[in-house]
Amino acid sequence: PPVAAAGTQTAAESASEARHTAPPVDYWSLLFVFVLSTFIGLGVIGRVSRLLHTPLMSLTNAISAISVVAAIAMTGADHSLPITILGAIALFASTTNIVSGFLITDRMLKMFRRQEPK
Amino acid sequence: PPVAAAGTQTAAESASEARHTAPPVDYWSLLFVFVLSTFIGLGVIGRVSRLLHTPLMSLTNAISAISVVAAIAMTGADHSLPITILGAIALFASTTNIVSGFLITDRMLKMFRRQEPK
Amino acid sequence: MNDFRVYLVETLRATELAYLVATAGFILALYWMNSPATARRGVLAGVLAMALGMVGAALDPHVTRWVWVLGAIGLGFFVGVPLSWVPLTAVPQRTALSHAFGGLAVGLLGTAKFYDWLFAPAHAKPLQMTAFVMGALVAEVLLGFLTFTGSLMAAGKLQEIKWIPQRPVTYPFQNFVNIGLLGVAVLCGLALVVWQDQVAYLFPVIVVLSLAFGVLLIIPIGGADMPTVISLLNSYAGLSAVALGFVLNNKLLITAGALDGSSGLILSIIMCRAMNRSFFNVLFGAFGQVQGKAAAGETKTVKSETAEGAAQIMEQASLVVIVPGYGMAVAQAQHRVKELYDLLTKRGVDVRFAIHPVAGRMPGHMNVLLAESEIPYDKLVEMDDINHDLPQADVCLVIGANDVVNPAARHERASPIFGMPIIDADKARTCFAIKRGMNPGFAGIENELYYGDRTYMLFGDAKAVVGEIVKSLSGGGSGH
Amino acid sequence: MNDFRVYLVETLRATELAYLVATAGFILALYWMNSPATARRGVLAGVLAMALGMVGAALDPHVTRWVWVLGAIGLGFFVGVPLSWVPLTAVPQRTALSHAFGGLAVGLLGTAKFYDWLFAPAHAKPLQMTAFVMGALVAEVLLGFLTFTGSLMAAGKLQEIKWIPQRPVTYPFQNFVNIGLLGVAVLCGLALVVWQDQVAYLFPVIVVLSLAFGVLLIIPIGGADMPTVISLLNSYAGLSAVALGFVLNNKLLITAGALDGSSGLILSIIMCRAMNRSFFNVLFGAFGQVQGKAAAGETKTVKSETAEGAAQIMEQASLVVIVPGYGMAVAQAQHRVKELYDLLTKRGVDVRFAIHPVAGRMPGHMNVLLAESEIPYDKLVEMDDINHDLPQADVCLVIGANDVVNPAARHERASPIFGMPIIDADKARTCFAIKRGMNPGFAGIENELYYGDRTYMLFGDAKAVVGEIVKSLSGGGSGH
Ligand SMILES: NC(=O)c1ccc[n+]([C@@H]2O[C@H](COP(=O)([O-])OP(=O)(O)OC[C@H]3O[C@@H](n4cnc5c(N)ncnc54)[C@H](OP(=O)(O)O)[C@@H]3O)[C@@H](O)[C@H]2O)c1
Ligand SMILES: NC(=O)c1ccc[n+]([C@@H]2O[C@H](COP(=O)([O-])OP(=O)(O)OC[C@H]3O[C@@H](n4cnc5c(N)ncnc54)[C@H](OP(=O)(O)O)[C@@H]3O)[C@@H](O)[C@H]2O)c1
Repeated sequence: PPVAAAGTQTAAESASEARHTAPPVDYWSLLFVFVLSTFIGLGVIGRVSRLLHTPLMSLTNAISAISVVAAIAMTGADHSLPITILGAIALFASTTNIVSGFLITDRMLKMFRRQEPK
Repeated sequence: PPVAAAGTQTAAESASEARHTAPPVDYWSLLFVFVLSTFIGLGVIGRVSRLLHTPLMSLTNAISAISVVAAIAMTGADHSLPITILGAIALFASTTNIVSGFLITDRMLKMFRRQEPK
Repeated sequence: MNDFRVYLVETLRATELAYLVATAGFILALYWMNSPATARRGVLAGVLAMALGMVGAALDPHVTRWVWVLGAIGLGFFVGVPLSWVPLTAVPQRTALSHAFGGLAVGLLGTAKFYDWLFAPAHAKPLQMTAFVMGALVAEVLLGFLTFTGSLMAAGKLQEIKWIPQRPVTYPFQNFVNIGLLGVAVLCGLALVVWQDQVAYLFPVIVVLSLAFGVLLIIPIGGADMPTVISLLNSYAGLSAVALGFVLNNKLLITAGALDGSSGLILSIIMCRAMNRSFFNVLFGAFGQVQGKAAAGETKTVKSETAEGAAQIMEQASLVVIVPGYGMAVAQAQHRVKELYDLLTKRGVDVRFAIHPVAGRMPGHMNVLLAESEIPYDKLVEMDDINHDLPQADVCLVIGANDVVNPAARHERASPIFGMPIIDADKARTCFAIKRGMNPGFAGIENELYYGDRTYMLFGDAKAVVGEIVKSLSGGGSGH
Repeated sequence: MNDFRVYLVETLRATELAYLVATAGFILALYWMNSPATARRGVLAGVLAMALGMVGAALDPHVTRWVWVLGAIGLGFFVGVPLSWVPLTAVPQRTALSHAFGGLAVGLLGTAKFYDWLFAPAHAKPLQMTAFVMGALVAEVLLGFLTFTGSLMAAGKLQEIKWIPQRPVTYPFQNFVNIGLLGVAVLCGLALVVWQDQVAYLFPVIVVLSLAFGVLLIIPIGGADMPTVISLLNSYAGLSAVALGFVLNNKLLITAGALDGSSGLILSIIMCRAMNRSFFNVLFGAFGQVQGKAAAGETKTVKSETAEGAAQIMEQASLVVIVPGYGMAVAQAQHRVKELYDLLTKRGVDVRFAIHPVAGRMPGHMNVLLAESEIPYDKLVEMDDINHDLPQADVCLVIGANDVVNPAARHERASPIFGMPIIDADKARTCFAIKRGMNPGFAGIENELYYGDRTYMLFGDAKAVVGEIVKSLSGGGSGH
């Protein structure tokens, strides 16, 4: 299933080209992964304690910086300078989000405590 | 990533052969799909009402007959007779499970009713 | 027609789309089981998802032998419909039998796939047999055939078929033998992964070993532990579907199988927890083997009461808690219980049902029976909630329940049910217990509840005794 | 070293494995947020998952420019750590700013990917630009840059920066202009999908249009609706990560992005529901624009009370319910409130906090502030539960809350908050309301609670007034 029809190329061309560059991608698997993760997200978030909605916002904010993995590849690989610079800015911005997002979430959560047993 | 190292063939051989027969498979996507579905299963089943554990057992019993999709392909495609027979038995067995599983689940669920408002 | 299918499948990717939607359908089906109000919608979602999956599979342009396909499906309907008419008491057996069918189907598909690959000419193999695929295929066949024979044994034990021993069968080194057998099968599998078609003769060995292993796994387990085992087999069936999905690169098999696998796992964990036992103990504990050690020393006395006497007291009560158990299922007494419920409710008595998670012989057993008799499900109260109310209850009526109301679980460390949460029937002001004699329940132990100060026995078959109570209530109080 | 990485990645598939485990980690991180007792474990899981993902990415043998990589990461730490020290009142702004960073990162990555592909020689394209990939790339860039400027605007409105108007800015045909702009961007995207590099000049057009669209989308929305908007932008950020995942065939981006997308969506739905407004109303309703229509006709009178008087009455109460609102956050009064709580509790008064889901300016705002002041979280009661208790409360102390206790929501059909569930402060035996004057709250409407028979105003800054109550309690009652 992987090789989807490319715009201006014939299927054979794009397939042989694919071997040189990147392997063909199984988009349907990716769609499955997306749909399943969305189901998980809806289920899990619906159960988050109302007490914790503010920390939840900063936690998901940190997680949304997952584009860091793409930024690392973009910055670190052998690209032309402009692209490396774009990658580095993205990497910087995502790292900032990760660091501040997790730290502030933890700072807030540390404050929640139960009634001490007397 | 798709082409995994085949036992006795070289990678090139197996890749060219794959084009003739079946396309290479992205196993990691499949593993992702598996792990994500398991998470969903654990989340969803944990929330099933205790009242309904018996119907749940017969419902999942019906769903586990999903091998029917493989049985259809096995029976319907152009195979040697023994394989077609194996496929047909599997198709028969799965259909039985689907039919009886869904019917009995519905029969049980029909019995559950709320207190009628007086 | 065929060109159209090619277009649908190869250009529009209709099969993949159908599978994606079917996956969502199965998830919703299970999600909607969270409440009786939406549960039937869940079944509908499941049916539609399954139909969509089947259509998706049939779109494959290679599928052309319609006589075989439709014939097998038709035969499946022909057998499946009557199978769904079994009485509710036979539901556990039916489920077990159905798992056997499912295991057989998966096992046969794996076998067919293997030989299809083996006998295909080298230049046109139907699938690329990587180590991963071979591993998945072996796992699939192993789990499939093991589920087949194991479920057949379980169904037999539940149906109490004569030549299948109910009690656990044990022999020396049993666990060694079982593990050894499994080990050999796994080694054969590894050999196939490494040497592929050079050791193809090992494949039938694996099939035979898994069939044998399924039987040997079940015989040391007592008949009453079968519900837990069935759930576990459900989990195996799901995992084998997952493995088949890996072999065929079919994502619907993976998702539906994984949903199934986790469902079986969670249900068996719930059961084990409610019995305060471990998986290990259920699978290898040979529970229910030792018997009769209960009948020890001193003779205690029980008080008994007549149905009329019990009826009088219940009539005056303001809160009556009914604890149903396996005996109610055996006696098929649920309809009489519903009459009792109606009569008492009409007299203004508050009647509630205390449902223990493992009362009866399968999870949710009592709920289904009481729902069958049309008792509203909001009157069925879970153990933890009803235990709050029991000290205020005037009467607790135990109908064929035993282990789930045994106070030994609270304090007797030596008891096999020690630590299992129970329904506090002994805390009610008066307790009536209906059973036929003084036989122990599933766990094979005595129940001190019956000897309590405030307990009165109503000896007899549950259906008969409840019927008498109903008669004296409707006779005596008709002018009420 | 590099050979080793090749071995790890290509033979052992270490990256894929790391991504799979990281996915599980993110799911667990969110799952553990279901209770404050496990929430910090959730953060740990999230940190580990993120670290694993980064290591997995760095394993890629193509990654060799360590100076750039480590430099950017180091700079990120350098800026990120201080950003986490912001005061809790500034958390909404920080979150918005962070979304802007995230949007920027995704947008830049998409741009880089596009030009990398465009300028590569035809025989060595870094990715196979199918229609699907191009579509995903366009969606990614659009969502990313839109999130960037939109979040910047939102952060500005929340921070009340002078040159960003707080009130909604509207002009004729605003929605037409916005939709038109978006339409043009989408058309450009479609053209790119069809004609690929032949129309590469359309790419910068899309970038500019999305940047503009982000601004235009936010200016008609009032400052106080920003929390809902931020949540929605979070959802967009997640979706853009998903799109990037489709472009790069990276499953970790897809799973984490989808978790994020659904989280943002659910939080904004919760907020909309608690305000009884629709998405559409929030996004296009220009809420908070019309103002002052509240000050109508007849003059009603309010009664006011001194802090000492209030202290005396509270001292004698057996149940005091405190309703905190946005004013408590503005005044930073939470530590004084904790002192009040301690003093009253020591005197045997039962003190509970009534938490409205949209009290303050972000979901869970009050919980965080009260937790900061070390009030145990089991004293924070959700709206539905506390409304049961309020008729039995001797005193209800409203601290800087307004809309969330406005009875107009219950009966005044014309009111903008009609239908929003509220806390029944007017049902307590006595109600004290602390605020600085008679200004309306976020919804810009009058509150009849203040004119009620049993309501007494305590005018002044929340921190000061609560401080006075604390003083008179600890002074007057020290010999207690
Ligand atoms: N529900 C599950 O999922 C599940 C799964 C596995 C194991 N189990 C086990 O099954 C047990 C269930 O407990 P339980 O209290 O429901 O049942 P039980 O402990 O097995 O006791 C049933 C009682 O009903 C009586 N009885 C049998 N037939 C009767 C009839 N026709 N009329 C009246 N009484 C009759 C029997 O006494 P007489 O013979 O004296 O009448 C017996 O003592 C637990 O130990 C549980 O761990 C349950
Ligand atoms: N939480 C969320 O997620 C969220 C999101 C979007 C919108 N909203 C909206 O925000 C509103 C929240 O309601 P709310 O009752 O918490 O707040 P509110 O209705 O905005 O009222 C706050 C009140 O506090 C008073 N105040 C301000 N500063 C003060 C100070 N220093 N000392 C004492 N009092 C002070 C103000 O009156 P004075 O000026 O007279 O003192 C004002 O009436 C709702 O309408 C909700 O829909 C919330």
